[in-house]
Amino acid sequence: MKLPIAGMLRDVVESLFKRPMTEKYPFEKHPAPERLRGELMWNPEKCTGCCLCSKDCPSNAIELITIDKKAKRFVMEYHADRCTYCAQCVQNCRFDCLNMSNTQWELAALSRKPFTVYYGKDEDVQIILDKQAGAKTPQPKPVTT
Amino acid sequence: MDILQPIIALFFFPAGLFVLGNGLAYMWVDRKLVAQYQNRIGPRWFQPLADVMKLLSKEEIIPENVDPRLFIGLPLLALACALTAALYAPLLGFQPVLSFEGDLIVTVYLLSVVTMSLALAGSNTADRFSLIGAVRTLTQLFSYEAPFLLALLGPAIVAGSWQISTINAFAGNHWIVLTQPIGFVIALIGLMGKLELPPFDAPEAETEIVKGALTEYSGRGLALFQLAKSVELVVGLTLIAAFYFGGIANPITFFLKTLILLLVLAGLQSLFARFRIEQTARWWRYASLLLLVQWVIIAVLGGKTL
Amino acid sequence: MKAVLVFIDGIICDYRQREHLSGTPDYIKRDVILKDAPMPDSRRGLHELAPRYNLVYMAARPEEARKATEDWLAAMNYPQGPLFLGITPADRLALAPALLDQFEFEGGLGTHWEDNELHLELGCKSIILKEFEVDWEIVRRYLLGQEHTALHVAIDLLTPRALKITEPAVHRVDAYLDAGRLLPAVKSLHDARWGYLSAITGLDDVQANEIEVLYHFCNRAAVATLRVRISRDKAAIPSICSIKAGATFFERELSEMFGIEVLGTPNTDRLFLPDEWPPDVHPLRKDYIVPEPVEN
Amino acid sequence: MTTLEKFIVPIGPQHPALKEPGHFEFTVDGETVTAATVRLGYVHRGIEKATENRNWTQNLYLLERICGICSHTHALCYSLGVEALAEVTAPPRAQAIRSLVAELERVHSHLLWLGVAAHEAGFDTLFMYSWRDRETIMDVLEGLTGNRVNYSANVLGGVKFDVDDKQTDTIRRGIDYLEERTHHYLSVVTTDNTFVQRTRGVGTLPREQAEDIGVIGPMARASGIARDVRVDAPYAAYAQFPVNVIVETAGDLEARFVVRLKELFESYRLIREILEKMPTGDLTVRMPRKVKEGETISRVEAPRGEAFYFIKSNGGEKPERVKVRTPSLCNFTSVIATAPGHQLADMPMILAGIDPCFSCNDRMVVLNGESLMTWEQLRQYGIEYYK
Repeated sequence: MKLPIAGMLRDVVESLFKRPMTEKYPFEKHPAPERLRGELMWNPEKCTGCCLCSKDCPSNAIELITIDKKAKRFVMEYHADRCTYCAQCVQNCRFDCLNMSNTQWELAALSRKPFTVYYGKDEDVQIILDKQAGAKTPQPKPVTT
Repeated sequence: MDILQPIIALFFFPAGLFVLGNGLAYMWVDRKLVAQYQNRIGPRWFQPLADVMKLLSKEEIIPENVDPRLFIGLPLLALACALTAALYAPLLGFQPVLSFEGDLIVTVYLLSVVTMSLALAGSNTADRFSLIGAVRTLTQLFSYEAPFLLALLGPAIVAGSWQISTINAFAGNHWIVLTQPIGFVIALIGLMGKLELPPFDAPEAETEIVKGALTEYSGRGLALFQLAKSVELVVGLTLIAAFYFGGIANPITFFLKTLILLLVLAGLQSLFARFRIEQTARWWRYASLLLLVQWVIIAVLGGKTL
Repeated sequence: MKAVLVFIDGIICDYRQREHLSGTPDYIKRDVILKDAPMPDSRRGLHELAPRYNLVYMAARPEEARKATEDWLAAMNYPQGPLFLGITPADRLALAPALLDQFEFEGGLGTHWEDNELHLELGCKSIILKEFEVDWEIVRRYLLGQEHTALHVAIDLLTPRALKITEPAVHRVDAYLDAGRLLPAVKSLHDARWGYLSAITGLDDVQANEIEVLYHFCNRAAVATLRVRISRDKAAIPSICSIKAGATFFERELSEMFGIEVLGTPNTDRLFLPDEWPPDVHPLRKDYIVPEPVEN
Repeated sequence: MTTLEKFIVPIGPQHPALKEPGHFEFTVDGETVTAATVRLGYVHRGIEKATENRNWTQNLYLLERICGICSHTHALCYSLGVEALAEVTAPPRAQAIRSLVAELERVHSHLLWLGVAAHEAGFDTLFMYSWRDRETIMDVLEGLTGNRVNYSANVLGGVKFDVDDKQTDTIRRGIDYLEERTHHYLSVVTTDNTFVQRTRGVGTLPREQAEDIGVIGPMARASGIARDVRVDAPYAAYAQFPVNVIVETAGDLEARFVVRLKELFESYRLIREILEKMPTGDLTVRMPRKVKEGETISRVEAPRGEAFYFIKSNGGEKPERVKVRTPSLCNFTSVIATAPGHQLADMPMILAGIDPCFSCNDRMVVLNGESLMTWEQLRQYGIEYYK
């Protein structure tokens, strides 16, 4: 059916009896795809502290702080607000310590505080925090792994 | 009690609050329908009301190089004219508050004053978008005014009266849309031209001239113009429903018929690409000619077939 | 001089605009035929062939269309040549003896297998091209030889006008010029309708205290780069806008970013940098250090 | 007009017609445009300069952010250039995936453009529907690459991810749906009279003029110039998966619609073919951190035309110079050239016709360390400024 005018007639009439396509996002969510690149996750178990991840990070979002290299005690300071979610660090890591979450991607917040995330063992993170205490560092959100 | 009656008529019903509320509700229905036609959600029911309230509460910026009296006065004039026009319309199927032989012409011209004040408001400011918008508004006014009036006069002629209530009563027994389909279509499209709805929205085409004549308006002035437009929508729909759609006898037929018209109106809005202003003008030349042809037919048949 | 047989329909003539009329008398009406568009690149292609070969045109059209077709060829500014007509492949095959009487053929351009038969009959190279999507590089390769591919045309054009010519990579030629030689070189490319100006690059060479300006011209796979070195202190270079009008944006960018005065460029207004940017700071020069971003 | 002051209509940098900040000034006589000028740079971010301070890998992601719509194009163009300099070639499967993403991106871009152009013509219904359908391809890209805009598919020396059977199925299903819709849109834009009267014969750029200006991409192809880097100088996997160039001769807006929509069919065909004949093998090869000294030119056909990169390495970890010439810059001249004589109402359409991408052109920002202003100060500043 080709009309010389009103070519969209069929779509328009059909839509009258269809549900709108708009997703009512905050109320209805569909699961994110498997490969979605959300917040960076770090698994300290296998990390050797080679720093390849932070070297190629295009936005300097990763700082790997060495507490004791021999004992493999590292803390990763991750700035989610600087991160461009490109996954180059994941690609670079030879020990599969890094991955990007496909569940944690709703990262909006009212302040910058939650965007600085420390990964590592609790006591190690505490050492770093103590070091930074006094300076105007944001209140961290420790994550146990 | 004699004093109370006109006060109620002016401020509450049928003019005043009722027609404003009705206008805003119809604006919402229109937006919602267009959204539905475009397969999206559209605004929630209170959106037009919220918009108006927000605008009313905002600071009104009066730009430089304008006549402030005109700048403030024109939106008031537009709304006043639209509300006055509502007094002549058989809203909800009740007898119009004001009625006399020839009030159809008065109503149509009151509606034109709304557009005129829009154009004046545009040419009052020094803004380039407003100026172009004003010129386009006037061009469009001249092109649709004649066919729109002619289209409304068609039923008037067969009814033998130029009084809205008489035509309404006459139309109650006759579905004039069946005998004068051309007039009906042109009246409906004329209303779209009057309200500057797509595809006849060249005077306020946002991708070219932002908001046309109203570009410089903010706050109260903008709100009043929007209210005037929504009242114009209700009055226009009422007139067309009364004249062509078998008249309006009671609130049920009023809502039913105007909403059906609105359904068609929204459909027409979503089907076409915007006409350039000179294309609009050309379109209306044909419309006037067609109407004259229809008039000749009516004159020849002498309305006997009705 | 040898001859080349050129099949008109689908190779040099885009007759699709009247295809819907096929079968009606209108199909071959003069006005309708004259509305046919020339195929892209075909004019240039035939004009390149014309100095080396007699061009013989052939079309699948009836005799009535002869005048219209000849007029079309003239109107579209194709090289002159005799026109032969034959509606069916068999008709055209029957023309072969007459053709062989008059010409000795080097090659034929066709779009179908039947054309190939005719070419065999004529005893020449058969070049079967895709209808409406003619790649003239193929024609050039087989009828003009390697030296006539785009890159070699550019080398031929630039050699007399350049200080030095190199081929740094496949499909690339770099011509080293000085400022005075720039305009003649650009003009030679322009007059030969060689490609289009793709970009102008500036390179700041602090050690040599020079700025090198690169004019990149692209023609299909071939890229010809004109390289001009100018002094860094009093950087000035002539504008090529008089020849390539599209260069104005590139030249404005160049003068903003490198502080090169482009002599005679029609518009010197700021294009990219903000109005309040200091006039003597040129961000793409190496001595401009990007300020550290301020985090607040 | 000679005695009167010129009446200039500014469009942009903030204007509802262009959601991106370019500034055009049209001199009008009544409704007719008599002259046009352009000013860019409102969102210039200094990316070319910034590349000189980042290492080869970091630049990949910086350049990917030149454009939000053709992000893959830029990353691909840069990767190909750097790989050529380093004398490394990505494996065939990686090249095929690169082409696959490039074609998906082209579909996404052309559908987006269709909506924008329809909106400029005041045809919001077509705009809404084409963008609704564009969601399909966005979802496909999100599922395949992990992001809807900056796909980050490339790494130097290959690609990041593979295409498995599940992905293949999703892509095929999406493409099937879109192909049907594209047929519909093609028929709408070529038969709907109200729309055709806004496009046919409007903004005509004849072939000769197009060649003189040097327009590229769909603009050139709508004016009868068969110019497409995918065919002229095949990169990635386009040599194995050849493209048929779509050429229209009319050179007007309608031809640009037709070219872009027909290119969609070509993209659908290519996507199917790539999925079907996907080569097997590795996804990456090892890439040295330092790239050999040298220069290279890399060209990729973006949805808007040829993207041109000139990359120079001095043998270090960072590039010496990366020159980016984006397609829109070549095509802007055509707007200036075709605008005079048209109606003001046609301007947004003609502008949209080239599918302008301002972020592509603008790559520099001023960072001034001025202190924050209070609301009152800001208001005062505004009053002073506009006095």
